[in-house]
Amino acid sequence: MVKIGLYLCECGPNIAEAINLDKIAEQIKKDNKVAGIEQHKLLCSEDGKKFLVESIKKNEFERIVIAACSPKQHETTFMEVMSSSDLNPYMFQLVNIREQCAWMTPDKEAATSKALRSIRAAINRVRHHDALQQKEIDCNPDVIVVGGGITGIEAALRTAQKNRKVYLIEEQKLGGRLREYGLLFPTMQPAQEFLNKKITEVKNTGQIRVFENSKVKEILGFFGNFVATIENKDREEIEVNAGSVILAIGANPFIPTGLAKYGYGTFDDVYTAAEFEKMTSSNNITTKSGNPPKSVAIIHCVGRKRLGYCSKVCCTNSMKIARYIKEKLNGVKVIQFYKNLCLPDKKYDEFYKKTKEKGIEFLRFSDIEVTKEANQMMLKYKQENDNEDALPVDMVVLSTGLIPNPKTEDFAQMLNIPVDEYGFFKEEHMKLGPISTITEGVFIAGCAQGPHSINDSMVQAGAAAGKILSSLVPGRRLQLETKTSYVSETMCIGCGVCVDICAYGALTIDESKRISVVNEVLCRGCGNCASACPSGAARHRHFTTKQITQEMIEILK
Amino acid sequence: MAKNRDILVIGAGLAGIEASLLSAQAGRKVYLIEQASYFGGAAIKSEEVCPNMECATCMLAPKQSDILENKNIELMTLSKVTNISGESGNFTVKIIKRARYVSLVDCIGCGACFEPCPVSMDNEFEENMSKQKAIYLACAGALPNVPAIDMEYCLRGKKQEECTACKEACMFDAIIYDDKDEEIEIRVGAIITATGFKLNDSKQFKQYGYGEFENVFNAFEFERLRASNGPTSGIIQSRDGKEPKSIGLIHCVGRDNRGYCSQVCCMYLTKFAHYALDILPGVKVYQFYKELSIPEKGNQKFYHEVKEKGVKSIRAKEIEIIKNGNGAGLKINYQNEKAEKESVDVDMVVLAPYVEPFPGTDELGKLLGIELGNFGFFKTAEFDSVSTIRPGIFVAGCAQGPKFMQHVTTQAQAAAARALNITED
Amino acid sequence: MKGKIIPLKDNLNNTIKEVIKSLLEKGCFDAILVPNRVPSGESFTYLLINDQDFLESCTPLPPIMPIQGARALRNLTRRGKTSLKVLCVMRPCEIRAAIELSKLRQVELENISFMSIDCPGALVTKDYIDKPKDSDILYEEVLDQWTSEHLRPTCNTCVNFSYENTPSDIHIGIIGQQKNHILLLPISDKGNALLGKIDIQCSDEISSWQTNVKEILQKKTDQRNNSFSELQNKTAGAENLDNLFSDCINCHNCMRVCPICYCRQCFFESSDEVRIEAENYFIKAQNKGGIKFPANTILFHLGRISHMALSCVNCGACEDGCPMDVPVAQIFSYIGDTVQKMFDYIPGKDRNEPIPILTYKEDELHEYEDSKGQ
Amino acid sequence: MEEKTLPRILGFLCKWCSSTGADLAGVSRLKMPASLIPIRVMCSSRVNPIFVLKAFLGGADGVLVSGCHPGDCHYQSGNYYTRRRFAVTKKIFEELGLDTNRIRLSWISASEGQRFVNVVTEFTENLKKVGKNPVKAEVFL
Amino acid sequence: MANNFKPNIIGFLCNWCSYAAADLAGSSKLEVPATLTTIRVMCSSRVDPVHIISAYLQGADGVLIAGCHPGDCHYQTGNYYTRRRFALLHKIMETFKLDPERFRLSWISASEGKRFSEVTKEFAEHIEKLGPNPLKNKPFIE
Amino acid sequence: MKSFKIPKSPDDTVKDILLFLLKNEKVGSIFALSKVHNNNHAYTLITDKELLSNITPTYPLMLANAGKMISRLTMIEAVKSPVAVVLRPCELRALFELVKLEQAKLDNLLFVSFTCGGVFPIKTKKDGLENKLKEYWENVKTGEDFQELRESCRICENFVPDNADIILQLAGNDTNTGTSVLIKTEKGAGFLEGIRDQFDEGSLESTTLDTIRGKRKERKQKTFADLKTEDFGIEGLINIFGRCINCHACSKACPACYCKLCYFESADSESDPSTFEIELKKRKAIRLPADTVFYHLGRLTHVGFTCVGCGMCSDVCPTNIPVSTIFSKVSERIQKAFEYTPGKDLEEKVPMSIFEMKEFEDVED
Repeated sequence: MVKIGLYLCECGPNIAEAINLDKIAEQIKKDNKVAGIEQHKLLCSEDGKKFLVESIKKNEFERIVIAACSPKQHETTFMEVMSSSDLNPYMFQLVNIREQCAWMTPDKEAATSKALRSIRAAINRVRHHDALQQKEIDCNPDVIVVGGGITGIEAALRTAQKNRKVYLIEEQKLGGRLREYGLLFPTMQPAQEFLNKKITEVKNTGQIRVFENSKVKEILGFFGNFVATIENKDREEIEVNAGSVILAIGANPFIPTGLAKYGYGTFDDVYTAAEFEKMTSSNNITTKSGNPPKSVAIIHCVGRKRLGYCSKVCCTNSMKIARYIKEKLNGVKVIQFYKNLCLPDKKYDEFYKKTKEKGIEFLRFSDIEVTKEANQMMLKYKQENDNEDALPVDMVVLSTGLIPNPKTEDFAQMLNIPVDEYGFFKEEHMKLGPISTITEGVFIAGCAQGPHSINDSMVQAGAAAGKILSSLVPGRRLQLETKTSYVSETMCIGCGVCVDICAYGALTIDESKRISVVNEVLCRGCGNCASACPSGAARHRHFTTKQITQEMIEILK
Repeated sequence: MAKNRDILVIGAGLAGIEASLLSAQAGRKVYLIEQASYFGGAAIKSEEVCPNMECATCMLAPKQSDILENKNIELMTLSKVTNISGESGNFTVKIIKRARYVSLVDCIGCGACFEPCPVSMDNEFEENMSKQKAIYLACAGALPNVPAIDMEYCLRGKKQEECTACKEACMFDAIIYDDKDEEIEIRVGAIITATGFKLNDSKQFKQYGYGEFENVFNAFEFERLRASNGPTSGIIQSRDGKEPKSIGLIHCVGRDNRGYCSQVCCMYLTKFAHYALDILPGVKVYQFYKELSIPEKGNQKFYHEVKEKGVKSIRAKEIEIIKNGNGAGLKINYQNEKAEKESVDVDMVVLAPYVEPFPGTDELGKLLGIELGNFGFFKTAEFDSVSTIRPGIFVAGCAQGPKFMQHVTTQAQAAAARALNITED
Repeated sequence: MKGKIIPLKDNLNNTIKEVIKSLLEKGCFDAILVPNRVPSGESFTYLLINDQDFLESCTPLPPIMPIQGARALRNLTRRGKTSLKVLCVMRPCEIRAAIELSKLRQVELENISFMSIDCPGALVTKDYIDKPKDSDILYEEVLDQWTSEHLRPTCNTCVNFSYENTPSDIHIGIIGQQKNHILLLPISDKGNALLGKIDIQCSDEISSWQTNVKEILQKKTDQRNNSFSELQNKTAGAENLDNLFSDCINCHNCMRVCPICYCRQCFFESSDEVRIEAENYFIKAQNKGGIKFPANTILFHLGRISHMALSCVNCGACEDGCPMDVPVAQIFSYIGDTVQKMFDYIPGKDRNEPIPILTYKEDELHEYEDSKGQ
Repeated sequence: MEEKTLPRILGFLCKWCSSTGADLAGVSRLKMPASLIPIRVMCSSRVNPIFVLKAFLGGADGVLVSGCHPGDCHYQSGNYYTRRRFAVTKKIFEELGLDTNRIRLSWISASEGQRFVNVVTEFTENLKKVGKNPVKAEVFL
Repeated sequence: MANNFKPNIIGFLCNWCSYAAADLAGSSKLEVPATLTTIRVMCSSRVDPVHIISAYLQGADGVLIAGCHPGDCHYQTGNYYTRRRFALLHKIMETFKLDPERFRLSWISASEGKRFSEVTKEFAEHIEKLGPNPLKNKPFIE
Repeated sequence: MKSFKIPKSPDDTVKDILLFLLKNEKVGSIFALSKVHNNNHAYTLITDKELLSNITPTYPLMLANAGKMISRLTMIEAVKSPVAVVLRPCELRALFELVKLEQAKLDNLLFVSFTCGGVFPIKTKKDGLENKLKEYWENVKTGEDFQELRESCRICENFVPDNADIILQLAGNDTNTGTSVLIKTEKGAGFLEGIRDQFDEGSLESTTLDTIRGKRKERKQKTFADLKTEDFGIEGLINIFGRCINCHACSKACPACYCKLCYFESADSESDPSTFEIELKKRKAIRLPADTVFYHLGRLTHVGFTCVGCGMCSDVCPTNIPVSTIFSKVSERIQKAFEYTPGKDLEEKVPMSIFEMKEFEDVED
């Protein structure tokens, strides 16, 4: 019989006063299931830990149950003690008789009997524990960055290190959408100057291999070991290996065709902000008739209702455009039609104020329509106070939001990451993992994740770099979660129930065997699959059906 | 001279925690210093986080456990930087660790010491809405689970009395009355400062009646009212313990004076509306806003969902809060979008004051030799909002400016990337 | 909806076989999966045939269903799709079970087409085996009445005996105004195309057939409701349930013949349940004074319900296979109906609708969780 | 033509003896009917009776199990078990009226190239006499 | 009779939220019925309905499953499946009149120590009112 | 051999003995057939004395082979405190076989058995088994063949429980005046010490038993001959197993089938669609689900040695295939060839785990 050692911690008076430990020891001795019972004042103390190691070794215990505090407090502590005692740390069960017994049960007798029940359950459970080993795999520290816009460039620069190669893959030319920009807000600095500096930096960094005019055909593998097939500009297929992937494929401007009231596509001089941006980079602002406009209206929030989200950057971007026009064209009248000003940065209120100071008008509307009367564009609008008015203008710039890159879906499928309800990549956790995905090792940065300013996109690129630099260190092996699931090959029938419900794509069907298999690199160990599997072929390490039912049977004795 | 690979993180809120975890995961020794007796920052004060209404403690607790269990991270609470010298790759930092008077090693967090302490003082963590003893834990579940003695209030400190109540109650000899402040010197290669923010004390804006009327709350007060582990165990009530029948939520408190949008207030007030509608049947909620700033995915949807539940959203100017009648009731006077004067009576008002740098940011800025921007936040480079002007020192989180949690996380991760990069072998 | 009404050629089975034969002749299929009498004559089995000669001995609508057709199809395609184009001639419940199995990756539907037949129900297999000849005559009567005490009990309460809720390709209607006719009804586009290939124009009105189906449906629905309300009392409480199941000898036959129970190894036969220490039995025996062997009879049935009741197609195979005549199928039919309604789910109706337990909605089922503010 | 009339024999040959013996037959350019298709196993004891049954029901006209002579087994005693198992199979065949002519156990050592040829030739001739395995045409198996 | 009845309640708690809440209840010295014994699982989705039925047939007086609030699951979506499985189980028990009231699904977040105490107290009282599981001492049924 | 007689019916005699054992704490629990809810019967493990009144150890119904049940109980570990187990001879033999196969442990088990008069098919239960009991017991007394019994019982020659510790004499004995109890082993004597002041001498063998054995043998030979298995060939096999529906119930009920996962349910036995396609091409038609004959032949190779002829397989077959009779007959031939009687002697190794240098020369070339 395996030798199980039981240790009862008094936790000073905390447990000893609330629970009759002697009685417990006596009962457990009667059960005759443990090889020894020891009691100690405070097992988590240095003295206590020393006592444990010595006692375990002396008694040659093989499995240990410690009745003390919450595992949140000292599970790790005692697992270390297990290791110091030359035992596998998982041959151990901690019974929480402090937080969840002593402290919550005023009646000593009741507390004692509850503690006894819990300890018996733990003894019964620990008998069925398996020694688990910390698993490690070799991993590749290199990085694949998909998308060569400013986010991708920044991500590449931030990840490129001495011992780490970066593959930066861009479908067209490095620079992305920013190549069409004239100025940047809120600094109003020339965009191309800024971009070129960055591109030069990329080229000067020895560690970045740039693929321009290239496509990612396929990415296989998983965290630590991805293989990407790239079709380069010469239509050759190249395979690169990396440990992680950053998806920085950006977003597209929303095109308001179908929103008839804005006159886009109907009237000549109605542009989207993105189209206008191209004009600014060519430095030539004219209407279709070739004359510079005398009055320009910029309409905010075009399509916002349809998209269902605020794109965050358009208000400020519109102001940038307004200022540009005002500077370029003497005496031009620029009016901004807005609903709500979204200025989410400490610098933006000031930017707005400056914009106003330049003589740019701001008009809050509740409804608007672009019409034409005798060759003159007219803006008919309704104000918030329900006053209606009309304004003749020569040019209309529609400030539209950002929508997902159509490629998003392809990459999402390729790498098993969900997209959100708007079609952007879905982050692992909105607050804590904003650039991570449920597929470990795949990160999303910039507008591929949602609308962001250039600054925010670049921070996200840096964040992705941070995640990669910290988890994939050159020369180090990747440590995996221990309490993962696995599938018994003999028992599995391959129904895929576990595959469907796994949030991390850790389970797949091995088509050759027609059974499901767990990728332990991806499994995070929740055990959902073990419950979903009707036959019990999917098994959750350290929470096996056996272990749980054994716990139950003692509790229900 | 070889670069020092260790990293110092100042401030153990969400940003500091995230930056520390990443740095430690990369194999670096991390010193994480926190001025308070607990860590977790402002994030752990929330009950839930919008727009997904996730439990904040549930989000943070695993990360906090990771910090406490990580052998590479040395968490120093009650600590402050006093001096810094050297340069990127080789900083020497002096830190003062204030006496806790309770041993972090010996204390097991049983709390037996609270009861006997004769002193009652305001609980700062709970926005002074509840009392605590001079030996205290910020809130139930605060980490590390070891109390501290506030010597300013302890009878031994202020009155020099020979009180030993807590020491007697402690079975573990964890109380150290002669604990001393300790100055230590560490060497690090990079520094990340993540000292966070505070909400402006809105007393200066008389029109809102904060400090004058007891049922005008600021955002954190309201947050703690709703907190399950807060002073009312999550029951939203006015100061006299009554369930409010109507609540006014005031946006942009002080924004115009201050000069920037604090970004998060529209959303957290929406969350407050959700809180109220969720647990106060029949409550009337009014939102008084100037500009709605609801960027980020999911936020607009959340805003509309809450609005549909019956929040009255009013674009208002010239808001003024006055007493309504003889009781504790309040009246909100305002000018609506049609420039008409209107008013509503409410039982409770919650203000969203602007976000400002955490007190002491300026001082720290001087010590670190990094500039502060217009509003007192740490100044960062254009299009590189984690880098300060001094190489080797980075900023993360709301110390750089107000932001949503996700941006705090991203910045922390980005700052960690920089710190890891420059301290690379 | 329109179909083609064709006159009977000597008998029902032969008429259906004529249709199948022309489909085979036109090369629409490589093989037909169809019931066939076994050589000894006293039972039927599924045969996969690719030769017309074998069609002779086939019985598209046999009086019994000893093997649920979905099991036959599962045997063929469990390990992957077949490259043969196969027409499966089956009862509606068999097709629905096959659809359910496809959702569980036990059947690959690619290349598979279904021909369903209005099903009068199936006789009890054992009775048939005892007296095949008499039973054949008996079944002729069943075809007249559409209900009989000799049928499996769940067949009498089956409400999915016709084309509705069964996504087959071609349906054969046999409940006609004209008893000497059958109705060919294309259900899917594929079915339409197939009938087109054998030059069958579906232009006949089917409303009179539909009326008949409705009548029988009403009859069966009434029987079903009666049966359920009886069961409601019979199954109420552990005591009653135990009485119902107490004949169970734990042979697990019900599970084995069930088309839906697809596990390679049943949880209740797995190490987790079977290879356990003696002590476990003694603890339970101590707790209760005494326990049964084999243990966990009720747990087995309840467990099986929790695993597959959502997909139960009420075929009655379980009861047919039970050596102790436990009314398993009736109980499953009753509980299956209840839990399926909870998710508004009809198993096998829609190929693309996931089994409810494999998906979720964020906002649902709040009556089962504690309300938040409590 | 011979191809068609030849019986089809499945031969389980152990790696160490029988398979080497078969090779030797080839190297020695010995002639024998092309009726046997060998399946190499490490030891004749790997031949589960199930394999023999499956081959038989699958329509093989004959099944040959062949290993080292008793006492010569590369794995000490594997072939003794082979023999017992084969005996069981044979008893079942006998009892149920299945043709025992179709299954055969032969010990063939590595040097017995000629014996291999003899066994196969004889088995083949035998099977020719008993004719095709009727099981091949059965559909209700 | 009812006074002497000490129910035996099993609580399956998810590691991240509800177990932490139970700890918090303890460290806040809130009372939680001693009749509840907990089993820690990584995620509430690990709780198999078969285990619950088994516990019931073995004589458990009550079974509580507690996990993170919907949307808060540490493993993204686990608790949505928990809910469906529980609903299914509940429906089965309800239909067969197998004391559905003895089973409860609660969402308790890490900060809701008080709620943990309340839910468990309320549940324990509820179970006490229901009385002992009749199957506990009933031989030959399990 | 020590013996004693209790002037009670067999069931009450067993109850007396068990009560004695329980009361005196000689055993901690009882394993026996009991009447459970709703007038049903099942094997039970009882610790509560009160529940002893429910036991019906000689009730002629075998709903599961007790050997298999004891294997469930002791598969992983032996029972720690003594258990009195009441079971039939074939069940005991099955259990001994399972012990040899490491599927059960005998420590601490006290075996009570009886000279067995056989059981009814389980289907009889619904046909009013109660009404047939009187006639049954009459036939047990005389040892006459009773045609309503399981076929396997009617042809069973091994109805004397050689390995039991305590044996009740039923078959061939007049139980109206009371029941004779034989104490077969030292162990049995130890347990029953104190149940009587004085014991008689008794013997297990008698001419009546021989007569019964003779009758059964005769019947067996006839049954086996009628079966004409030798003439089966593949056609015959298809005829008899053609209605098999692959439910594998026979294997699940069989005490000799102890595999965790049957080969015929394992992935190894599954065929790819391409295999079916090949077969279809070959045969023009194939049966689905496939492998019925294969299954039964394969199972024969596995259980041929161990088959104790208990008859469970026939009883649970939903298509009324006489599995047991066929298996018994084939097994008899195999067991004869190996001179092996299953369950007779614990020391005797399972034939498949041993060999002799020189044997079965007839099967090899």
